[in-house]
Amino acid sequence: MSEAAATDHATTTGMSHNKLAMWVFLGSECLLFGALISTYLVYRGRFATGPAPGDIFDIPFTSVSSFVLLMSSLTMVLALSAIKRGDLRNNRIWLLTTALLGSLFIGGQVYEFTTFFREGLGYTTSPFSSAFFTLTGFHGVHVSIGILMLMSMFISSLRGSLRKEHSETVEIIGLYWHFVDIVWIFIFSVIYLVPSPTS
Amino acid sequence: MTATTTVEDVVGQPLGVYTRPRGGNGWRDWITTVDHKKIGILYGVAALFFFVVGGIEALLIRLQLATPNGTVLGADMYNQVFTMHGVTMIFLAAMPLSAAFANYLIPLQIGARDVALPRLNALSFWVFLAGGIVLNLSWVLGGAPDGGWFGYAPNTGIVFSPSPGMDFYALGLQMTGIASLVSSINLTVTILNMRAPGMTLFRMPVFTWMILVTQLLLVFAMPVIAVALFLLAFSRLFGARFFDPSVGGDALLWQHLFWIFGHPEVYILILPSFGIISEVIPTFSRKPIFGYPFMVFSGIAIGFMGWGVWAHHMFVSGIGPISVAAFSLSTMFIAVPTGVKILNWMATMWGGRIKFSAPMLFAVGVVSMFTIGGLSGVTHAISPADTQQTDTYYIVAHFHYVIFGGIIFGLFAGLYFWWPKVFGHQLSDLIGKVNFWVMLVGFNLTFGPMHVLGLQGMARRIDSYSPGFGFEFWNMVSTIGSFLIALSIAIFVVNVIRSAMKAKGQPPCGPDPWDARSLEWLTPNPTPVHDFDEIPVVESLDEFWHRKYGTDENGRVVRVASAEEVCQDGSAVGVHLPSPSFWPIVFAAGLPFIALGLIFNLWLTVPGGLLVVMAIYAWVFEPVDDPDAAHGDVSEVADTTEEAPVV
Amino acid sequence: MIRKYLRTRGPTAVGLGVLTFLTGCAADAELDTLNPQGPSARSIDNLFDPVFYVAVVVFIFVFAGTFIIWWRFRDDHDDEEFPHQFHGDTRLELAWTIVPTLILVVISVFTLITLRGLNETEANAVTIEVGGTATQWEPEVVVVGQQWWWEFRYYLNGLDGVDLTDARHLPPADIVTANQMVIPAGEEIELSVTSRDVIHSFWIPALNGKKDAAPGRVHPWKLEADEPGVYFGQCTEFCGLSHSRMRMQVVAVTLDDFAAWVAEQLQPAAEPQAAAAQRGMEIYQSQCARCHVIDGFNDNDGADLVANAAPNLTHLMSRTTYAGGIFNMYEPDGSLDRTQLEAWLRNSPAEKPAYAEGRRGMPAMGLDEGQIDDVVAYLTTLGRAPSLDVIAATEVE
Amino acid sequence: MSTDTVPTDVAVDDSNVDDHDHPSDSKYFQIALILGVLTALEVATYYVDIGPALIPTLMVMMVAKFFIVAAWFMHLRFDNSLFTKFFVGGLILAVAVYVIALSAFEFWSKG
Ligand code: HEA
Ligand code: HEA
Ligand code: HEC
Ligand code: CUA
Ligand SMILES: [Cu+2]
Repeated sequence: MSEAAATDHATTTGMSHNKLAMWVFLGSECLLFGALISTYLVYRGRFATGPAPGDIFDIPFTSVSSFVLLMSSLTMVLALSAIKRGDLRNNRIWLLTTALLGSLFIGGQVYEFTTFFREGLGYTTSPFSSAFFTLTGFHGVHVSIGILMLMSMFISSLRGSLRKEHSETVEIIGLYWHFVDIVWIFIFSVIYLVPSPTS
Repeated sequence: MTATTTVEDVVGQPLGVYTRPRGGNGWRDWITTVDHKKIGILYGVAALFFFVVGGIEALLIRLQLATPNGTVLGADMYNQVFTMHGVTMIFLAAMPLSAAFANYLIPLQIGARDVALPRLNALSFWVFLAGGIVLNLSWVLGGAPDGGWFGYAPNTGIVFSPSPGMDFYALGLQMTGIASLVSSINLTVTILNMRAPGMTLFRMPVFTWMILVTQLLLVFAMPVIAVALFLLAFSRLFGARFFDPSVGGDALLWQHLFWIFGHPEVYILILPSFGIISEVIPTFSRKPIFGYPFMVFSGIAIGFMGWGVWAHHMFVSGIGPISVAAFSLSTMFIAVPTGVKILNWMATMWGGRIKFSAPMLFAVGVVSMFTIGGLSGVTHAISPADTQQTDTYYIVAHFHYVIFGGIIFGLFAGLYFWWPKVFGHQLSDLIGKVNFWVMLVGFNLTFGPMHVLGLQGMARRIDSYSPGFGFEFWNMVSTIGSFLIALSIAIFVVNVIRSAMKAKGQPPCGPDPWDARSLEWLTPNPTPVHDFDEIPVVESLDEFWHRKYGTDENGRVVRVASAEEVCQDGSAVGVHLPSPSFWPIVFAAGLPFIALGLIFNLWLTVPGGLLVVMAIYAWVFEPVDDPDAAHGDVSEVADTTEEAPVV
Repeated sequence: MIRKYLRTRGPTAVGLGVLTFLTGCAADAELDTLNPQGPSARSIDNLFDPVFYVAVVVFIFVFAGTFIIWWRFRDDHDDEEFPHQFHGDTRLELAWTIVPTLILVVISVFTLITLRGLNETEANAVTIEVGGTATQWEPEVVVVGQQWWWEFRYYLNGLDGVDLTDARHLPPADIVTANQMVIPAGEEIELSVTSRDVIHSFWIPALNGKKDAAPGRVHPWKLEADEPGVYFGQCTEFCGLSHSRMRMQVVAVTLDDFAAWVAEQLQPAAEPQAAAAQRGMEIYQSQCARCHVIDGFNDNDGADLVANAAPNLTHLMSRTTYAGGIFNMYEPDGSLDRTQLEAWLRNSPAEKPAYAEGRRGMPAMGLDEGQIDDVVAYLTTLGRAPSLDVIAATEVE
Repeated sequence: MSTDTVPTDVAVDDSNVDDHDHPSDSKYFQIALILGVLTALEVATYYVDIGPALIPTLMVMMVAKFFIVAAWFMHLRFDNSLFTKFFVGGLILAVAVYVIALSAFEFWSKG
């Protein structure tokens, strides 16, 4: 994908193809998560005989994991700032920290899912449960893909093939990472903090 | 996709499996190509193939309905056939045929050598093809989808559609959707970022503009259908309760999601065709397009308004009178920008010296036939009347007039127009004219009567009707018409074969067969691999034309240069081009395994997943260029060394 | 019919009209959407007709333009002559932006007016006799779609407090019938449309537009017939295998006839007398009662079907069509169409495609010929046949 | 009118702005601090009953966080405005479309 950047010289707008492509992609992702969130909003009160969202959400716990994800945005931007300075060591540290914070978040999500499951909320319990797991699951998959990309960069960096010239790669993956964080900001407020129906 | 942006600098390391394929020739060249022209041709061939498949399904529909209580297909088979007809025509024929034109022409029209992300471009095609294959595999693997092309829940759920057909629908369309999304991002970036020096946005040909609007619609519409299809797939495969009314699932959720995508989709289908005829009409009228900025802005307006009207497909679905009223009005006013286009095309022709060659005939066909469909669209938009019309053949008439009259005619105009550009020889104009007239007559005979049938109350998606409702005559007429359409397609095929045989051994046709206007004609016919010998510097709209003609002191048009003088001769050597790659097709090959695995046996997802992961990693580590490839002799004849444009 | 086409479509339709006439096809087009027989359908038609005219005018404009262009500006010479080059004209552009906008504004106003009318209901009441006492009843019918037939439920005490949200478990109704809805002519009938499985659409073109019947949702709609008569309909939302064979009729009768019909429908089924019919009743008991209901005989809730319901047979013989309105119960002379009914009982999926093994539609019951005769004998005791007029008017092909 | 010379174009600046005036790391820490405080305030609404002001307050804080991340961490503040157009375009489109769809569901009346 970095192909054209190498074969071409400057671009019409002065922005690299890849970065522009990422932004267009993120615009598109807004519609994807919008649809998932709308689905959830339609179904938050349709929990049939299963647990209602208000019964099972654990706000303190989710607050912590939300905070973790939020801070991973900070470490991500620090990684970028480091590689831009040519500070490869710090870049590596921050990349790894970001991936770890992301993993912590995913771990929290896995824990949350299993707790919910034990409390009787399976994927097929009700429209609410299906919508909830689908939405948060999609987000989780996005985070996981982000972690994979961060780790790939980390390994490249160890092998010495992620250098100052490649700061744009870090930046683009960072954009993706921040976007996923933004989506969670939305989810956290609208789905967890806005009081949910109880049974 | 972002994973791919990482390491690009393994160049110089031992390459092993990552060695990129050489240009080569034969089939190897086709499956590894990243050349936008070849990919365009691949799209075109696949789309025409699927068009014939969808057409044969249409003929089966028409045979079944030719007489009351038809017995050609059983009820079950009929439902599969009409569903697959709609799905095939929309997703596997009309969209990719537009993509074919976009891929081939966009870089040429904006003065670029390729699209922004060539390997992703190849990926789009192969993933699309894999999706089309998956969809059609359903015929032999347990039954095709049978829920209609818009697949309303809960009829598509596992209870009411127990055959795997709707799984194929959900997963196959998901794949074509991914392909469209990737290619739309790619083309958006290409158009914004790769214009030749001087090619400002308002010097771009109308076709390029319409493709840009289309790509933006795709960028924002595809994720919506993706979510809808995920919900459907998860419901069917994993038992999710999205559409199960017994626990509170709402049948309207699917409808909203589908049509939020579905209405922009119809403009995704029509705008490329509008773009094509906006190139053809000025060329053959020997006049510039009338009201270029209005053409551009009306296209943008259509794209924009297309987002606020989706519920006109749901006037009777129970969305409540206020929503109905709002969507009714918003829908009507789409007629305004569309009308601007129609009238501007007419004004372009007005006062021209029009040559009615085959492409022009098809283009004029669009102007008139699309109008009929558009006007019946307005009669649906008045929601009270739509409660009588919806789900009758009156709707079927509407959308075939806009689709066949608007899209298929437009795409044929494009095929005839750009054929010499792509293949270096023209199609016979005479056969082309016969093709047009047979198609025009057949088309009106097929779909005209459907207006009457619909108003007489014939419901759509019925596998048979009883005698006595007065449907017999017009159905027979319609069936006869559909075979005339088939004849016209056969004439086209004959034309293609005959012209190719005639052209064999002949030198290519001249550089400028139509006295055309836009930049793609600056390159010789057929287009050389490297497109432009030298990236042109653009000074005006209709750049190519302005290089050929000037005005004398009386303001009359005079030729200042012959086409041969203006056109490049394609002789540049050593132009640096992106190398081909195996990985797009490998990636795409993994997806059908995953799809089939989800439907039949999860183990199958393992090889599929491995292929995909392997392709991604190989892709990332693949060197930018094969260091051994023969571009060492770069004579720097005409690389893109000029500074990129600062508009 | 033809005249209607010619009158409303004007000269442009003459060609079509003549052709239609020549073939005599539209002679009995019972589903015609341009032949309104009630106020709602008429208000729709009154909106559609002028808009259609506008469309025809725009069409003629574009077509005439295209033709003139072809006539005047065609020039196949391959010379270097160029016409005057002009790039546009802002005034013209504005004109053809504003004129269509104005036309559409006018159309919108009428659309909104019509829409409001269609969503208004009036309070009206008819007098019927329930249990020997005259009662006022605001005509309301609950319309329930399921694969692939329609049920009509009449709650004579009104719908207040009747919970319709779960169509698979509806509260008992006073009258339950299938495929033919009987209504008083000249009265507005309020409908509550819902479904027991997938989405269907209820549509009687002569009386009003359609309304989807969606599971889990109750959609309000209304009907009114000017005159007594029979009005045909067809399910119009694709609902699976036998969607095309899911039809219905509205039988509008005078107020008196309606009251009589109600009184009759309220009667439970009587014990059959003849021996064959009694044997049939036993077969019914053992084979059919798990799905069907006959008031006064069995009243189970819930057939062994996805939809949880099969047609109520209490007054089967008072209906002239059955199985989604595709078969005639009677010959034109008023005698029972025994062959068809026997075929239905012998192997219904062969008569009308269904997924009986998927618990959708009536299964083949595996009765022998003797049993079939007995069952027919029993069924013919259920309800009274309507008049020959009705039989003739409701006949389907 | 001649259309050949319409000069407007969305993409005017080619300079890669983000190479020079980029915020320093300490700035990033400050921003993260603000984000953290906002999150804490959000979570506080779970414990403190603020009545009908709850949902508006939450939304305001959410939007603030959203834009802070987009503007600073994703550099939209400093980058080419075309990026902002795509992103905000997608965002506005998504919000508009889905709000309309949800209202068509009579979602708001059900509360
Ligand atoms: C290429 C695809 C395409 C295009 C361009 C359109 C264009 C339009 N469509 Fe169509 N439509 C479909 C494809 C398309 N449609 C399909 C596939 C379906 C059915 C899906 C299914 O159910 O399977 C459908 C269904 C459909 C419905 C739902 C019907 C129903 O199911 O009940 C409606 C309702 O409003 C509608 C309206 C319109 C309108 C108002 C336009 C307008 O954009 C048309 C505007 C154009 C003109 C009006 C003509 C030119 C204008 C002038 C000359 C100016 C003067 C005009 C006036 C003053 C009126 N369409
Ligand atoms: C791009 C879109 C597109 C196109 C081009 C067409 C083209 C045609 N459609 Fe299409 N149609 C749809 C999109 C399209 N349709 C959709 C979306 C639906 C709704 C589905 C649903 O309800 O779910 C539909 C539904 C639909 C119905 C209604 C079915 C029903 O409701 O029960 C009918 C009925 O007549 C019909 C007929 C036709 C016909 C006769 C053609 C013809 O124009 C086809 C002509 C093409 C050929 C005939 C090609 C074959 C050519 C040859 C055989 C030549 C020989 C070849 C060689 C020598 C190689 N279509
Ligand atoms: C498993 C359920 C089931 C059983 C058992 C069953 N039926 Fe049915 N029956 C149906 C359904 C469902 C229909 C509606 C079919 C349609 O219209 O598509 C129906 C329709 C009918 C009709 C037409 C009614 C109308 O007004 O449309 C008759 C008559 C009938 N059944 C008689 C019988 C008899 C007699 C038996 C027993 C010998 C029987 N049925 C057993 C489910 C059943
Ligand atoms: Cu019921 Cu179609
Ligand atoms: Cu639409």
